[in-house]
Formats: sequence, C-alpha cells, structure tokens
Amino acid sequence: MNDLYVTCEDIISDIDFKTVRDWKDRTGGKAVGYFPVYAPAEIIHAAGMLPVGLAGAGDRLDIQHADARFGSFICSIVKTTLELGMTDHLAAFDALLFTSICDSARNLCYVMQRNFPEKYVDFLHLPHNPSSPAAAEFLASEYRRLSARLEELGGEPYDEVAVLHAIESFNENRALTRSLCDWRAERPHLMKASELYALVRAGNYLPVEQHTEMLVAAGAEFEGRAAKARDSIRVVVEGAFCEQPPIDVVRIIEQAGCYVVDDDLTIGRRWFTEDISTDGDPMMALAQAYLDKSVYSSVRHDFRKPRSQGLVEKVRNRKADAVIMLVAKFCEPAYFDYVLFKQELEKEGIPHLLIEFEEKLFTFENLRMEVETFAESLLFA
Amino acid sequence: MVDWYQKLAESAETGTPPAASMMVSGACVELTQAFDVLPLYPEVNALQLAIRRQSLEPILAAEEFGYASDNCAYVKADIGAYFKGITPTGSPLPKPALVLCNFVGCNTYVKWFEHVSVIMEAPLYVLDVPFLRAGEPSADAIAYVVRQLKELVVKLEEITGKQLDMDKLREAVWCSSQVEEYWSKIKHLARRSPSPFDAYFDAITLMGPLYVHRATREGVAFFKQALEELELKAELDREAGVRERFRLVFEGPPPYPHFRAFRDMFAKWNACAVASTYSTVGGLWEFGARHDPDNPFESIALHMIEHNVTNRNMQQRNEQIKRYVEEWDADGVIIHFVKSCRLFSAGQGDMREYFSRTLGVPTLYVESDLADPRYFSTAQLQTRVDAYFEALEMHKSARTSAHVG
Amino acid sequence: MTYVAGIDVGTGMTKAVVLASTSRGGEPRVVAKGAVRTGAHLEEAARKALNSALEGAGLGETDVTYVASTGFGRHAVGFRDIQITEITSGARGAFTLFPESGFVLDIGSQTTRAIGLGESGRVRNFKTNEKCAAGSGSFIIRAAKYLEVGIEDVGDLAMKAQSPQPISSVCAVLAESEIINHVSSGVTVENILRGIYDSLADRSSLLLKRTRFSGDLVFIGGVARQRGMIAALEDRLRTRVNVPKDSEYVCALGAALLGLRRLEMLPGRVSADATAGAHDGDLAAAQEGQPIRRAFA
Amino acid sequence: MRFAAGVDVGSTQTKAAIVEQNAGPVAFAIVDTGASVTRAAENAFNVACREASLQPADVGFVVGTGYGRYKIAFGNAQMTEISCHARGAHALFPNTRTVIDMGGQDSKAISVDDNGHVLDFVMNDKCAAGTGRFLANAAEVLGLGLAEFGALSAKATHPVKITTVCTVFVESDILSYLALGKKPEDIVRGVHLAIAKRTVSLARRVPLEPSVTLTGGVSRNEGMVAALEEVLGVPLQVSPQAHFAGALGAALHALDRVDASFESGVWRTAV
Ligand SMILES: Nc1ncnc2c1ncn2[C@@H]1O[C@H](COP(=O)(O)OP(=O)(O)O)[C@@H](O)[C@H]1O
Ligand SMILES: Nc1ncnc2c1ncn2[C@@H]1O[C@H](COP(=O)(O)OP(=O)(O)O)[C@@H](O)[C@H]1O
Ligand code: SF4
Ligand code: SF4
Ligand code: SF4
Repeated sequence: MNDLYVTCEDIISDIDFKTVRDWKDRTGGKAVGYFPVYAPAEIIHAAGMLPVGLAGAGDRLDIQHADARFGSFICSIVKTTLELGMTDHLAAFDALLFTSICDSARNLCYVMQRNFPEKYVDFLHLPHNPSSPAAAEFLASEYRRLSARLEELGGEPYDEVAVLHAIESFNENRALTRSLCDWRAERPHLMKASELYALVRAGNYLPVEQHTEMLVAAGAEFEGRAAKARDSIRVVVEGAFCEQPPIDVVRIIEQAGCYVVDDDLTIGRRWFTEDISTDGDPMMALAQAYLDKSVYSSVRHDFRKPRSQGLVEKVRNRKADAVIMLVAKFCEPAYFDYVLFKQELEKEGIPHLLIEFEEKLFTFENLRMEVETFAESLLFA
Repeated sequence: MVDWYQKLAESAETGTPPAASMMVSGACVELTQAFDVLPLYPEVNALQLAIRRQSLEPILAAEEFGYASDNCAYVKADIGAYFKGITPTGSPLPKPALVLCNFVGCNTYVKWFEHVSVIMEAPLYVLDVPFLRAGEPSADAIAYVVRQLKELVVKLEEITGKQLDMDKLREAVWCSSQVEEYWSKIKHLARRSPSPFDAYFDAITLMGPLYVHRATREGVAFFKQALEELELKAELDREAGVRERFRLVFEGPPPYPHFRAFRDMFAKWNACAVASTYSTVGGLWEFGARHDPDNPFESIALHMIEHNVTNRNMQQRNEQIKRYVEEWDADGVIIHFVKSCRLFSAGQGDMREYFSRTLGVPTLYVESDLADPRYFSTAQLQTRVDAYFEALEMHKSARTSAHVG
Repeated sequence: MTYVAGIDVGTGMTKAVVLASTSRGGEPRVVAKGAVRTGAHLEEAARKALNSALEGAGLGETDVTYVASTGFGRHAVGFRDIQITEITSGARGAFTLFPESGFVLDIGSQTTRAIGLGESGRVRNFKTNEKCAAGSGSFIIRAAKYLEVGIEDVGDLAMKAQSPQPISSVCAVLAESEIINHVSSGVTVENILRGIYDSLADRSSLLLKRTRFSGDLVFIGGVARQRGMIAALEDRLRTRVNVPKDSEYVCALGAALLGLRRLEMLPGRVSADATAGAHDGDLAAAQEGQPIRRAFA
Repeated sequence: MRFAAGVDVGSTQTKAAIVEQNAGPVAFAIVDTGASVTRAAENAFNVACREASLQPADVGFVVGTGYGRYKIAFGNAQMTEISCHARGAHALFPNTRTVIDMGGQDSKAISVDDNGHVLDFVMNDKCAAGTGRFLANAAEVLGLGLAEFGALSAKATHPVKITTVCTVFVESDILSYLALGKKPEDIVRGVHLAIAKRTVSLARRVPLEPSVTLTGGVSRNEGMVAALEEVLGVPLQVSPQAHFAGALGAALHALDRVDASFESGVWRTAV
C-alpha cells in the first residue's frame, strides 16, 4: 500500500497533469476537465474522452495573475484553477466544464471562456427543483446538449450502448469506493483517512478502469493489515466538498486524536448512493439518478429532505462522536449550510467544531490547536 | 412604496391578502398579482435597513446565530432583522404564505430562501430557472420554466382558494409591458447630454416601485408620470446649460449604508451615471424585451431566464456594459466590488481587465459592501475616486487639445 | 510532596506555574510562578521560566515530577510529559479560580479567544481571531509606544477618559495613523486609549457572542492586567468581569492542574513525601505553597 | 513667479520638493511626519525653501498630496498621490510606463502614458499587510536597522517561506524561524520575497509594461528592489530621488498651475 499510496499522492499533487498527458499521447483522445464536485463523467467517457476532476492547485502554485481577476473574498480554488490556466498548466485540456454549484464557480466558467477562447468551455445547469416532474426531462436535455457538443469537438458520436457501458464502469468504481469507505469506518485504525483520501481522489485523474484496479489492489492490501486501535474520538468531517484541504490537514486531524470515520472530501467520486440504472434511455437514467440517488451536498439543492438531517444520519450510521466542519475560506455554500447544520447538531447533542482552511495553507499551528482543543474537550470530559 | 408597506402591515395583522416572499430579480410578480398575493421582497427589506443605517445590528445578530462574516450581508440583515423583530418602517411584516424562491442565477437566493422557510416555518417552492448560457434560451429551458410556473399556479390556487383568472393574468402582464416601456424610455433619456437622470444613484428610487407595482395600473401611472417629469427636467437642464463633466457606467450594487458619502464622491466631480447594470437587476428592458399579454406564461418564463441581469453570464454582462459605453456615450466605467455579492463581484477583476486593457476604457475598481457598513473606508475610496477623475480629466483635455491641434 | 509544573510558551512571554500536591490528597497548592520573554528559543524559554519559578522555592528541575506544556510553543518543550492547548488549559485554570463563571476571555499578544465552559471546566466551544492580529495585546503595545506611555500605565490612564475617541481601523498598523491624527487634533491620550479599549472590547464581545455568551466571565491573559480594558468590557457586556491576579499565568496554572490529573492516573509516578524536611523552615513553607485561589487573588 | 512646490504628507515621512520653471528640481526635504501632520508639512516645506535659498513667499503655488493632503494649511490645491507619483516617476524616467510605489502603509501600481498621465491604477486594500511598515517591523524584530535589513537580503542562500504578510503576525513567523535555527539573511530574503510576490500580484492588475519605475520610501531598500526584480523578471528603474517622487510630481503639477491655466478646470481648489 505504501507504494500505491505514494503513487496516489504524486498523482493528486501533480499540477502538470502527467497522467492526463500520458493518456492523450497513448490514445490520441481528448481530455475534459470538470470543476470539481460533480459532472456526468459517463457521458465524457462514452465520447471517448478522459474526464478529469480539477481541484485547484493547492500550495504548489504561487498566485500571480488570478488575484487580479478574482480579488478578495473569493475562495482559493477558483483562483488557483484560473492561475493554472493562465500559467499554461491546463494546456492538456480541450474542454472545461462547470456546473451550477455556486456563483463564484459559475462566473469562473465565463472568465475562462473569455480568456481561453480556443477551448470548449461550458456550463451545465443541474436542476435546483428536483421535486418538479419536469426536472428530469430538462436535465436529460442538458446531458444531450453536452453529448452533442463533445461530438462536435471530435468525440465519438452518441451511442446508447457506449453510455450504458460507461455507467457500468463507473457503477463498479463507485461501489468499490463505497465499500472501502464502509470498511474504514469500521476499522479506522487500519487505514488512515489521508490514505483513503488520496486513493479516492486519484480517481479524478485516471481512466476509470485503471482506478478501479487500484481500488481492488488497495482493498486486498488493507484486508491484510493489523494494528492496535488508539484511544481517539470518531469524527465526521463535513464541508470540504469542493476546494480540497491540503492532505496535511487530514493528517493533523488524525494526529490530534480524531478518527475521521466519514467525510465529504472529493464527494463527486461517491456521488451516488446506489448504482445508476442501466435500463432504458441512459441520459434519462443519469438525470434521474442525479435527482433521486445523489448524496446530500451543500451544492445540490433538494428540498425534499433537509441536508442537516442527512448529516445527522451520517453521524449516527457511522457511530461518530462529533462533527468537524472543515470549510474552505470564502466558500459561501458551506458557510450557509453551517448555519442549519449547527442548529441541528446542537439540537441532537452532537458536538462540533468549525474550522476554516485554504488549499494553499502550509502552516497549521492554529488549526492543530483548535482540533487538539476539541479532542481534549471530549476526552477530558 | 409607503402604501406597499401599509398593505404588508395589514396582511401581517389580518392574514389577508396572503404574502409571498420572492426575489427581486426575475420575479414573476405578474402571477402573484393575478392572485392578489402581495409580493414580499427580503432584498428590499435588507436594502431599506441598510440605507437607513439600521443593518449592522441585524447583521451582528445573524452572525451570532452562525452566519459567517463573509456571507451575503443582505441575507444576514434580513434574517437578523427577523430575529430582532426589526422592520424597515417599524410596521410589522407578514409571515409569508409561500416562500417562493425564483432562482435566477444567484445561488445565495436558494440558501437564503431555504433558511427563511426553515426559520419562519413557511412552505418553500423553488422555481428553478436555467442559467442563460447561449444568447437565447433553449426550448427545453423555456418548457422547463413554463411547467414549473404551472405547478406554481396550483400552489397559489391552494393558498388563495381561487382559480387562476387568465384575464387577470393578461392584465397584469399587460401592465408590466407598459411599465417596461416607460422605464426603458427613462433609461434612454440618459443618452442625452446632460442626462436628466442618474441611472445609478437616482435609479434606485424608481427600482422599488418597479418590483412592487410593476404588474398594476398604479405602476403604469407612476412610471408614465416619472417619464414625463424627467423629460421636462431634460428640457430645463438643457436650457439652463447644466454642466456635466463626466458620463459614467456603473457596475455592481451601491454601498447602501454609505450611499450619501459615495454619491458625494462622484457629485463633487460633476459626474453622472448614464447607465448601470444594477438597475437591470429587476429586468433588462432598454434593449427591447417586454412582457407579452398574448403569451403570458412564455413571456414570464423568458423574463426570468433572459431579461434580468442576474441570470445572464459574465460575458453577456460585459457586452451589456460595452453597449452602454458606446450607445450612451460614456467616458468610463466604475466597477463597485461588493464583498457580499459573489454573483456580481466574482470575476469583476477580469471585467476590469476587459474594459481597461482590451477596450481601453478608463475603469475604476473600488471595493466595499452593499449592506455591511464595516467595509467602507471613506479616505481610501476618496483617494481612488479622486485619482480616477484626475486621470480622466487629463485624458479628456489631452483628447480635446489633440482634436484642436 | 509531588511537584507538577505547567508551562505556557506564549508568543510574547513564557510563564510557568509549579503546583505541590501531597499524597494525602486535598487541594494542590501553588508553590511558584515565573516568567521570561519567549524570544527565539522556545525550549530554552520554557526551561528558564520553570527555573525562575523554582528558584524562589528553593527547588530544582529534578524535583518536578510532571511537566505539562501549553501555549503556541507547547510542542517545542522537549522535557514535557504532556502538551495541552492553551484553550483547554486556560479554561481549566479560569474555572478553578472562578467556578461560577461560564465563559472565559483570553487576550494575549496576538490572539484573542472566547471560550464557553461546560461542566467541570471542560471546553464547550470556543472562537479565536484568525489570520489578523487586529485587536490583541500587541495592538496596545504599539499604541502605547506612539503615545509614549509605559505598558504598565496604559490601563489606568484610560480610566481617566472623559470622552473616548473611537478608533475605526481594526488593523494595529493602520490604526497608528488614526491615533496620530487624533493626537494632532488635540484629543487627550486618555481619550484615545479608552477609545482603543472600546474598540477592542467590541471585537471581543463579538467573539464572545459567538460562543453564546451570557452571565459573567473570567478575563485572563496579559491584557487582563489593564484596568481600562476591564472597564471597557464591563461597559460593553454589562456584566461583571472577573480578573484573577497574575492573569497571564492562568493557562500555565490550568496546564499544571490538568497535568496533575493525568499524573494521578498514572500508577507509581507520585513520589512519597520525601523532600520536605530536607530544607529549612522558610523554604519548607515556600514548598508547601499557597492555596490556589489565594495565589491568584 | 518661477517656483512651485509639492508637499507629500505620508504616514511615516513628509517630503517636499521645489521646482523651478525651465530648470527642474532645485530642492528636496524630508522630515518625520510625527504627531502633527500640519506641522510636518510646514517643516518640510520650510526646510526645502531654506535648501533652495528661497522665502516661502517666493513659491508661486503649492500642491499637497499624500494621505495628509487635506491637512496642509498653506497649500493651494491638493491632488492624489497617484497622479503625483505618476508625474514624478515620469519626470525622473521619461520612459516610464508603469510605476510601483511602495510607501509606509500602502502600495500602488500605476500605468502611465508617455506624458506621465495616469491611465490606470490599483492600490492595496485596507490592511497594512506587505507594506513598508511591515518591513520596518520585521527589521525591528530581528534587531536590524532598515539599511542593514535591506542589504542583508543579498547574502541569503536558502530563503525561508513566510506565511503571513500581516505586519503583526510576521513577528511570530520570524521568531519561529529563528527558533528553527534559520539564518537571519534567509529570513530577511524570505520576507522580501513574500512582499514582492504580493506587490507583483497587485501590480499585474494594471498593464505591467516596461519600463517599470519604483518609487516611495521602500525603493531605498535594496533587498526589496532585488526581490521585486526577481519576481517581476524585469529590471526596475530606481532613482536616488525615488522617495521624493510624490512630492516632485506634486511640484510639477503646481508648476503647470503657476504658469497659466487657473481656469482649465483640471484643478480643484482646497476643500
Ligand atoms: N505589565 C503589564 N501591564 C499591562 N499589560 C501587559 C503587561 N504585560 C503584558 N501586558 C499585555 O499582555 C500582552 C501579552 O499577553 P500574554 O497573555 O502574555 O500573551 P502570550 O501568551 O501570547 O505571550 C502584551 O501584548 C501586553 O499588551
Ligand atoms: N533608508 C531607508 N532604507 C530602507 N527603507 C526605508 C528607508 N527609509 C524609508 N524606508 C521605507 O520606506 C517606508 C516609508 O515610505 P514612504 O514612501 O515615506 O511612506 P509614506 O509616504 O507612507 O510615509 C518605511 O516604512 C520604510 O520601510
Ligand atoms: S469552494 Fe465553495 S465557493 Fe469555492 S467554488 Fe467551490 S463551492 Fe464555490
Ligand atoms: S449574493 Fe448578491 S444577488 Fe445574491 S442575494 Fe446576495 S446581494 Fe443578492
Ligand atoms: S489588518 Fe493589520 S493586523 Fe490585520 S492582517 Fe492586516 S496587517 Fe495584520
């Protein structure tokens, strides 16, 4: 696993996208980057292209240009992603895809469009009103539009069978990911949260089949591990669904005496709670799955069930003691959800801690102190 | 506006007529009007609190409740005021019978209305409007919105116990189309020099009635009169030889808690806003779009998708400003970055780049906030504004002398 | 007698408190306190602070059975037995001194923290200022410097203010020119200082409110030495502000108390009552120490 | 009258310049701003007059600039430091297209045309992070004078990474690095690089075209000049009078006014 883990960490911290360039060289195909939470990767895959989840640049890139375009009070991932573009790190991508997660991300889409006219840059409107019977039809029409644009870009023509195959491949990948997460929640002392995080996130940059193989290998390796459980509190980490914290933040949370038994890091790779149907019109199946089988998320609007209830269920199911709200600085969807989460957690008597991070953080003293204090407050109780 | 607050107070006391919370931008007020449901605009409340310098207390109350200092201050002002029992005029506001989130572009709307519905325990309906990507909305997008509008009709029928009266709806849509015509003419008056009308600082006094009374006969009469008065003023100004030194286009909402101070910084230089994007939040009509009484549902849908600035993308906003600069003959662009509002402000630096560098239009970029009084620094803003005009002045005189020479 | 030390390695000062506990049980007693400037070498500062405390009591480092470190440099103290964050230790220290208060405000050189207490001094929730040092102790130090007032005197001077002059800038650095402006327009030093305290009190009360503040509070950290700040807080919060004597030692005290508790849970580490009697009377008395509440009142 | 003056009342230091028609600058003066802005302005102006062997009454027009410009009792007009730095930098180096001004509590970047007229400008936000004051503070923590501090930077071999540009927090950053045994020169260089990156990122908001001229007090810090050049990737023009650029620009603007055009409308009179 160590090797595998190092490989994963290399992949996720590589802002030159070597895996993507290698894949393009090997296959002659095109690459589509999507801004980070969720995109219908199946459709991109079926068009013979490589879907890649973009997640900013962490602390590996000094921001020299993007601050001037986005200014203060805007989250870091928006700026580092633009900076990647302006420093030619996104040259491998033929298309960039954004979705309706938040206003900053949406505006980034059009700033990208203006600055990189040679790329196909598009915005998918994922419905905010899943209770309307019209939503699925509309979303399927969005997906068909995307598919047609990819074809224009030189992708394989739309083929129902290819999309169904893609759905199967991603279903398999997601099912494995889900089971690894479940396994770890039972035995957090055998698999570090940082390991699982790197392993899952690596899928953002690899062809799905290759990543699936990786997950299989990792699963076998974990099964063979043995170690003594530590006296730690079990926490759910919530709020870093888009901009990703430096991996050291995840490590520090664990070092400070917390087992992270569930989280929403790279949530897009675990977006569906069950397999997407492979019957009938695949575009409709994808749309229906988005509306009815998605995880709750601060950037998916579904008023049929409060998200705060989803969080409480997660805490209960994972037998967690507490919640750490790990929120990217200036991430407005997370800030807003914190308000309702907080009320609900307090009502349910679940302790929580709010901490903010930036992807480019590289000293962690304050953060460490806050998490340690939090763990102490539960341990010394 | 006063009688609107009065009606709201009545509704708060008697429960009739029922009120529905809505967002200003892309509001389907024609539909609520057809049911005699009162529109209740949390944004207008937040704005009123801010301009009356009453926003800080509710903002702090909301922060105590858990909102971040970087959340949209409109939301905090509105929700904090509810906690504190503060209303802009002091008279009570009704509990909404329906929290109608007409989502147009701003994701904060969705969170805001969700919170309003949870905190006030009022039913929520989210009317999802696809963002305007291409120049025109797709047939799928229009169909999606129309179907939701019809779902909304059912909700309104339940709330009011009335059936939809198509004639009443057509009447409301007709009124809107008239108001839009007058409003558009007012906007076009600013193309004259000197402009009789400041499309930023003065516009806000007309924007309230535009949201509240658009779909009514009173609204039509009000805007007709406003147009006449401004036409008269234009004549008088011209005869009096009123001096107008600079013509500007404003982008972004104003800093309401310091509205006077900000306005004075420009007034001192005899500068006039001849156009602004903010005044198109309620609707973008100066380029010809109107509601259509013959197609009430489709035209309401089109208004929501296409004809308001918040549902249009950055590139389209750039084009809108560019047209203002050219057709309204402006000397420069002022970009007011508002920390609360990422819908407007995220990426405004790139917009600045587009205007100043790509198009060579003198552009000033300043930062503050639309409701939180803590982010306004008079001295620093004054320096920036003065420096901008000093530069503009030199340009103009250099240009004139070049012409003379 | 068993000696336990708590050492608080702060960004400005390093403080040590030594507690004595007898195997007979009962309340531990405060034997000594000591402080040094932190400077660049954190471990050395910790050692010096400890020794300066021990000296007065005629004890040596080897007499100390257990060391709990806290403060921003807590991980740098190589000879510690346990490290505890300054929030946990500040809460414990404050709770021990004022068990009736539910809240703690700690203002140090660069940080301001509000802590809500749970049962038995446990941290229920807390808020800290992040990223921006606006409104902490060094703000006052700077202001005192431009106004040419000694840091020991600023607090009392502010009490004389007649019409406090508010400071709008939150930044310690930018406030400087504002202060200079006030001076040049003839505002008295007292009024400026009180204005500074008022604005600091505003910021602190914001943090406190985020911990759902109600009732009264314990104010600790170096800034709690300044009477002007206490008055400004009482004014703003309309409540009693409890301030222990030697307020900057409270985190060190809390760490020592928590250290003692850990130690009691470790079998075999508590030494027998051996050292007493080996010294003369005065020292023995010193080594017996004072009850905690008396040492901090 | 042949003489005009500019007085730049900065947060730290007040600078004055006197220029003569058809001859250029004849005197400069600098005094600490201290507690009274008004007095500092008078002092600087009087020192400059003495330097030029003039009586204050010989000076036909005085333009005040800098953050204390409205407090100058004897000034005839005020202009912003942006217009003045642009003009001053252009006078020092006529080929200037971009001016970076780094003063005590703010930094700005100005794009100018070939007459020294402002085309575009940006200033840093409401925070002293990364300004001259930040440097002065860092120097103090290390126990160095400003001149030494700037010079030491050149000796660095492994510059440290400074995480904060907050003027107050940098103290603990520096202390932790000293605790880790880092060499002062590497820390100093780290400080300079951190500010340089911040400044360049600000400056990129205007068209950053060569030639770039650095003005303001920080231009006297050679470590900062080197760090800026490294991050920018282009050489900077730094005049020995760079600290006076604002005052010089103000004086030149004043001179225009002595000349002629009271009615040109370009000028605002005292408010
Ligand atoms: N003798 C004193 N009188 C008044 N204030 C003091 C005194 N000593 C320190 N302070 C204040 O306390 C602050 C340091 O507080 P402290 O709690 O020791 O901070 P830290 O733990 O971060 O080093 C100083 O910045 C200063 O404002
Ligand atoms: N001799 C010097 N060597 C290095 N830096 C200096 C020197 N003199 C001044 N400075 C720097 O210049 C800054 C003041 O710049 P200045 O342009 O005068 O600012 P202001 O106009 O705000 O007073 C100081 O904070 C300091 O960092
Ligand atoms: S981190 Fe939050 S604010 Fe930033 S792009 Fe992602 S969802 Fe939007
Ligand atoms: S973010 Fe902007 S558009 Fe959205 S609610 Fe706030 S002020 Fe209005
Ligand atoms: S405002 Fe002042 S104290 Fe705060 S970060 Fe900026 S420089 Fe530091």
